[in-house]
Amino acid sequence: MGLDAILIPAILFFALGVFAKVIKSDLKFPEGLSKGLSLYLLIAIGLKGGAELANAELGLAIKSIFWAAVLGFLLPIIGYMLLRFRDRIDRMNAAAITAHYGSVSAGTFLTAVAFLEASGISHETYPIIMMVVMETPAIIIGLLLAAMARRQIQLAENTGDAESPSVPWKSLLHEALTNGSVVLLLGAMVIGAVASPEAMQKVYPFSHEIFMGVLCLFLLDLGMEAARRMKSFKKVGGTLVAFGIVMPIIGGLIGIFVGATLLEFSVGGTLLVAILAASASYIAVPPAMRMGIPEANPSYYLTLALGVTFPFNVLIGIPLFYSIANWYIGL
Amino acid sequence: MGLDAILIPAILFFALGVFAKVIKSDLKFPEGLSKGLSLYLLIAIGLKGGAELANAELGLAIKSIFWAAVLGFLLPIIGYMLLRFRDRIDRMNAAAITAHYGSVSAGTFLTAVAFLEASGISHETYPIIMMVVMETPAIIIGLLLAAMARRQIQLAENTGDAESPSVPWKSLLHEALTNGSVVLLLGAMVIGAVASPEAMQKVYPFSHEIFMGVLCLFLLDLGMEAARRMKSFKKVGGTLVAFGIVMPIIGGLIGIFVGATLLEFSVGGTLLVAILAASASYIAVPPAMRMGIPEANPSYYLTLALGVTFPFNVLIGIPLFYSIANWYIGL
Amino acid sequence: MGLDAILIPAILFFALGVFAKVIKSDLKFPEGLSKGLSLYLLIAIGLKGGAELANAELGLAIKSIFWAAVLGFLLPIIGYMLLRFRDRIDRMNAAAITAHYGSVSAGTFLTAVAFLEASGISHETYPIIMMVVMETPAIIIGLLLAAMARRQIQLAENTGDAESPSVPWKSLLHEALTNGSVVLLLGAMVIGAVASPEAMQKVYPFSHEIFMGVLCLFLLDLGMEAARRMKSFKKVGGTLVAFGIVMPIIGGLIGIFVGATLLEFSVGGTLLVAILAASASYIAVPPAMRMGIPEANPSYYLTLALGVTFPFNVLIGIPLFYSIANWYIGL
Amino acid sequence: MSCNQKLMQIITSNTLEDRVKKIFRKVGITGFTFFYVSGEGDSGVQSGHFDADSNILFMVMVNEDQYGLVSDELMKDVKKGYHYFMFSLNAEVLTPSKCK
Amino acid sequence: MSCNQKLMQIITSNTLEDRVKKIFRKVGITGFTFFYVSGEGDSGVQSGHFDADSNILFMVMVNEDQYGLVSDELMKDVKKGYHYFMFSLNAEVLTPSKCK
Amino acid sequence: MSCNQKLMQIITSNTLEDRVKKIFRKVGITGFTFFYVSGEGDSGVQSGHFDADSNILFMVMVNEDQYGLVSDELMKDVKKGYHYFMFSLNAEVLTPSKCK
Ligand SMILES: Nc1ncnc2c1ncn2[C@@H]1O[C@H](COP(=O)(O)O)[C@@H](O)[C@H]1O
Ligand SMILES: Nc1ncnc2c1ncn2[C@@H]1O[C@H](COP(=O)(O)O)[C@@H](O)[C@H]1O
Ligand SMILES: Nc1ncnc2c1ncn2[C@@H]1O[C@H](COP(=O)(O)O)[C@@H](O)[C@H]1O
Ligand code: NA
Ligand code: NA
Ligand code: NA
Repeated sequence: MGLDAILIPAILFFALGVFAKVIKSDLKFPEGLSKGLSLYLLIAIGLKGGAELANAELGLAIKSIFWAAVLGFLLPIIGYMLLRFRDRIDRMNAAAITAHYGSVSAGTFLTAVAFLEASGISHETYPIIMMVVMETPAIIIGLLLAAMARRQIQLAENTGDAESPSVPWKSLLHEALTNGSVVLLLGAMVIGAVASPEAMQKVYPFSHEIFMGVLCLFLLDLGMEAARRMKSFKKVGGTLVAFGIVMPIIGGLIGIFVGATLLEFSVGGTLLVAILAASASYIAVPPAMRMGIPEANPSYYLTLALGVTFPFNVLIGIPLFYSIANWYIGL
Repeated sequence: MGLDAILIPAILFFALGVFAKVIKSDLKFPEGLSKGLSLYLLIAIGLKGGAELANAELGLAIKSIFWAAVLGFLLPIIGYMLLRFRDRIDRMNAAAITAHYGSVSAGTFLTAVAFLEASGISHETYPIIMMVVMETPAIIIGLLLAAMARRQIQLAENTGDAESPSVPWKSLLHEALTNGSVVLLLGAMVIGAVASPEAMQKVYPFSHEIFMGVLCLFLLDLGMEAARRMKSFKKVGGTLVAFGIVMPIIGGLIGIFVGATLLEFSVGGTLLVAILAASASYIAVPPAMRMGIPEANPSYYLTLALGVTFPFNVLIGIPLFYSIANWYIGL
Repeated sequence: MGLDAILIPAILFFALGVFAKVIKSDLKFPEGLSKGLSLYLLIAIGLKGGAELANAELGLAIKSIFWAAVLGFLLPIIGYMLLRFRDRIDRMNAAAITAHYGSVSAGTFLTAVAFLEASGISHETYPIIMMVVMETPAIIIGLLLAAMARRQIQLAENTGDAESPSVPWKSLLHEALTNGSVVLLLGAMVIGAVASPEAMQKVYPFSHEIFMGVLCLFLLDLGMEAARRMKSFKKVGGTLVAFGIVMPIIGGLIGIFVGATLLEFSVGGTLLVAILAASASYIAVPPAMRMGIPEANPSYYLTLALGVTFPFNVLIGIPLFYSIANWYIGL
Repeated sequence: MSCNQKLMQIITSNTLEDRVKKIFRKVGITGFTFFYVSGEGDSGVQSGHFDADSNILFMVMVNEDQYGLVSDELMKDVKKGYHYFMFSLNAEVLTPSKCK
Repeated sequence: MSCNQKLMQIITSNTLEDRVKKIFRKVGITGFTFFYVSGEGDSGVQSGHFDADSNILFMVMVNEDQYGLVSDELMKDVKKGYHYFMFSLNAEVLTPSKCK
Repeated sequence: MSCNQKLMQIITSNTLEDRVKKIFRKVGITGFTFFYVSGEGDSGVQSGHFDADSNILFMVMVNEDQYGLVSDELMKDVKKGYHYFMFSLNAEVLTPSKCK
């Protein structure tokens, strides 16, 4: 497992994107392109997952869903405690940040899939359904933590309710459950499962064959975006940057335990669970936090999720968790 | 011919788009994506049609063109009479609306093609050239009806010509004939016909293989857009919504007669003619009406074409006309 | 070598684009699409070049790079002398215009590749690396010429330095070397060379198979854009339009000499070198001139590069230089 | 036939698009314009790559009555912490049907 | 070196882009800016999906003379039924070459 | 809590995006908005196809002090030949935090 393991095109394109911004190139993607690529990737992974899950074992699927939900609820609480330790980060920002770590980054997940495929390592497909499940719980936990924090702040300040946001639970739960990426991923999975295999065959050149190339383009763009975010490190401060590296390590280790021990996946599947746990959402969760925790500073959570944790996972986390999973399962 | 006939990915993605908007998901396509997809689809269908028509029978091609033109002139007149019956809809809006029904919806046509291919039913390719032919006549009829209506209104009001739009026939005919989708479709057909087959071979992975997948993405977007339009039903009123369902049924039946009896197509080809007749344009005609009949209300015709007739055809019309064509030809 | 040599889809789509604008069709590409297509093409050609250059002969590669740099420095100087002949064009505009001719147009280069592939003629891959090399020197020469011109103007006018742009050499050189298309092309080449062939295999359906089709779409758009620029001929004037045709002929002939005699390429490779020399950049150089020679009129150089030289090369230059190369090598 | 009105502009996160539209509807505004923009400010760089880091700019032409209503509603959200960058310009509306 | 001019803005359907540009040319306007926007109004939702439901916003800085000419021309179209949402703002132009 | 400020708008070539942002930073402006537009003018048609023929429009709300600083800096570039189409509008800012 040497350097060449990360010399896969997807990761190299990510590095190219970072490099381009580090040397201050004027390389730029047109508006809308990265949103379009991300729609494509969600659909493609959904179709693939759906087609394979149609033949899945129900018991294991349910078990996966259960543990995914547990991870989604548990990780944000761990993150919150870390951030609130010695009152380092205020309650609102802590709640908003931690919600991102309970959810997942589809980009990181797909890079891990590309890593496995390039190395010829097989993996279970249950992690795809786990990815769908994990989108939502973290949002709910984040909002709950913020609601509790708001109450405490009010008690402390002895202020009335007048100017505090009465949490619009209904609309926020709705937002969490009908989030664009959840709908797309789940919808594509259902279509992949119910459409006739012959009909799906005609969609494959689009959804499967050009997939890796589109992923490269997407990661090139994300690399540039990540590098751009790194400039905000100073504003965000050392504590948060450290959190953005420590938290995925904790998450990854818990993920390995869940994948290998509780779900008894192979090394490939275990890596994917580790990545689900280690990665931080930068697509589904930020909008929900904008809506639900307006008091938090968006540049904190976007910088962390995109500028710290994402590059950490892509460049270090994937090979690291793979090695650990390999060693742990081989014990 | 059960439910599973419409369980093809293209239609399922359309349904997913409708569903996403019904549950008020925040799923959104970036600006420009749907315009780009629609350019792609027109080029792809044009290339395919051109390559096949290069080997077509001249006699039948001319016959198809003739009947396409007849449909394009006839359908708007039927529609106008329906809308003006008991003076329900004012003249200007009736003229603008009916023009859409003489023209065609490429999205619906392609869904029908996908439906046939998924069911393994072959079809003639003449309908592709008929699609090109039908883009224009309806626009001309619509403008003529509006011009006549304008004259009648003036006579009735006894007003001078000063403030009434003297129809800029030259520029409107120009618009009808040089419309972007006409040029693209016709241009791609010519290229498909004259380029050497070996050279075309290199374009196929782009134009043929990923076609079905791109169509799915396009229909997902159209599903969302159709659902968004459905919200305007109240404003548009029951009469118009009813027209949006009755008119395609009339058109479809006439189309079946033209396809099966006059052109002696197979069931597949007949379905495609039915869909040409039944569908309402939402790309080529609306701009022409904006220019030529500024007095009409755009939200009427867009709601009808996209919010009523399009979903009706995709979900009900295609299987319905297929069954009728099957029965009629089997008589 | 008859008419059918240019009846390849790529060139036909270019012609369709020109035609659409000549008949004043309202055909329009959504914003961002052409930028996206151009990113794709640079990546695809880079990956292809990189993979092949990994097995290249080092000596010949270095020789190619050397002569590419010579062309990049030489051509702008020839162009400048032509433009300044009898003081026809002022110094600033001459410097800015000529820089475009030392650099290359990726679109023209790719059309030439498509032309060769459609005709089944093989070609060396060194021209791809030459393309990368040629992006930069011309920019530097252009800026140098402008700096000299600025000094002369100041001396003539006896004005102080106060209001003249003290050339920000550092930032301009940086701009020239970190230009988006240089980074993308070079980056993709490196990735194509270092990534494992098995991993690259998965990217090919995206980067190779759909390549020709995407190129067609790109050229359709460029055709429209070129035709739009042709409208500015009057503003630009006869001298400049003539220059836009004479300069590529001179460049092409020099390129044939470099390709065939100095680098001993086959007819295919020689044509590509000719096209590198004959074509004028409309992506990388114009931004650099905007920044570095703000006094020059952008509509001059864009009209020339895109409205004159580009269509000339695509429709006439490619078959012309091919015939000449064929004849010259056969001597 | 022209009239003087206020052109309000509101710049906020893309993710609050529906929230703002709801406020418009609530106070009876039926005509407005919007488009997506990039920007920088207290909430960091909004580069337009994801929904969460895109900005939307609303333009809405209102008469005095509507102006009071809509700015009051929006201000309530600002107090809750929502980032709305709001300002108004004095405009002369030329389209007669918009002056009723 | 600055001067006061009128910033006219015209919001209309994308499909009328060339029509408006022709009017500009007719009255001798050589400088203008435009971009595509979404919106709602009397002619329904313009969501930007097709040419027919996209809006375009023109910004054109004019002096008093041009202002009269261009608004008269545009108003003719409004009377024919074309939907132009037009308004003007008082602007101070800073670029000297634009103040001639 | 509202205040009067100047809304400056600068239309220029896309390729000068970083140059303008640097000027903002230099004079201490931390909040601004921008988007890409098309247009025509003395430097020809900017149709938005390539970086070199796209326009960018900056909107920046400034108080009197910043206004002087930023327009001076921009004007220096204009004198060097850069095409900045600049103008300002009088605006009433409603967001309290932007009135400090
Ligand atoms: N001074 C300003 N001028 C123009 N736009 C601004 C200004 N300040 C903020 N904005 C815009 O408003 C958005 C939100 O601002 P903020 O709440 O400060 O993050 C920013 O992303 C900018 O697009
Ligand atoms: N009050 C308003 N404020 C801002 N934009 C408006 C307003 N009314 C209409 N518009 C814009 O003008 C377009 C055409 O308006 P209408 O003619 O009312 O359909 C709409 O799609 C909006 O983009
Ligand atoms: N009178 C005007 N009104 C509105 N925008 C203008 C005007 N003149 C120039 N512009 C814009 O400013 C850009 C640069 O102008 P110019 O320097 O004249 O080429 C143009 O591409 C237009 O987008
Ligand atoms: Na996670
Ligand atoms: Na029809
Ligand atoms: Na050249």
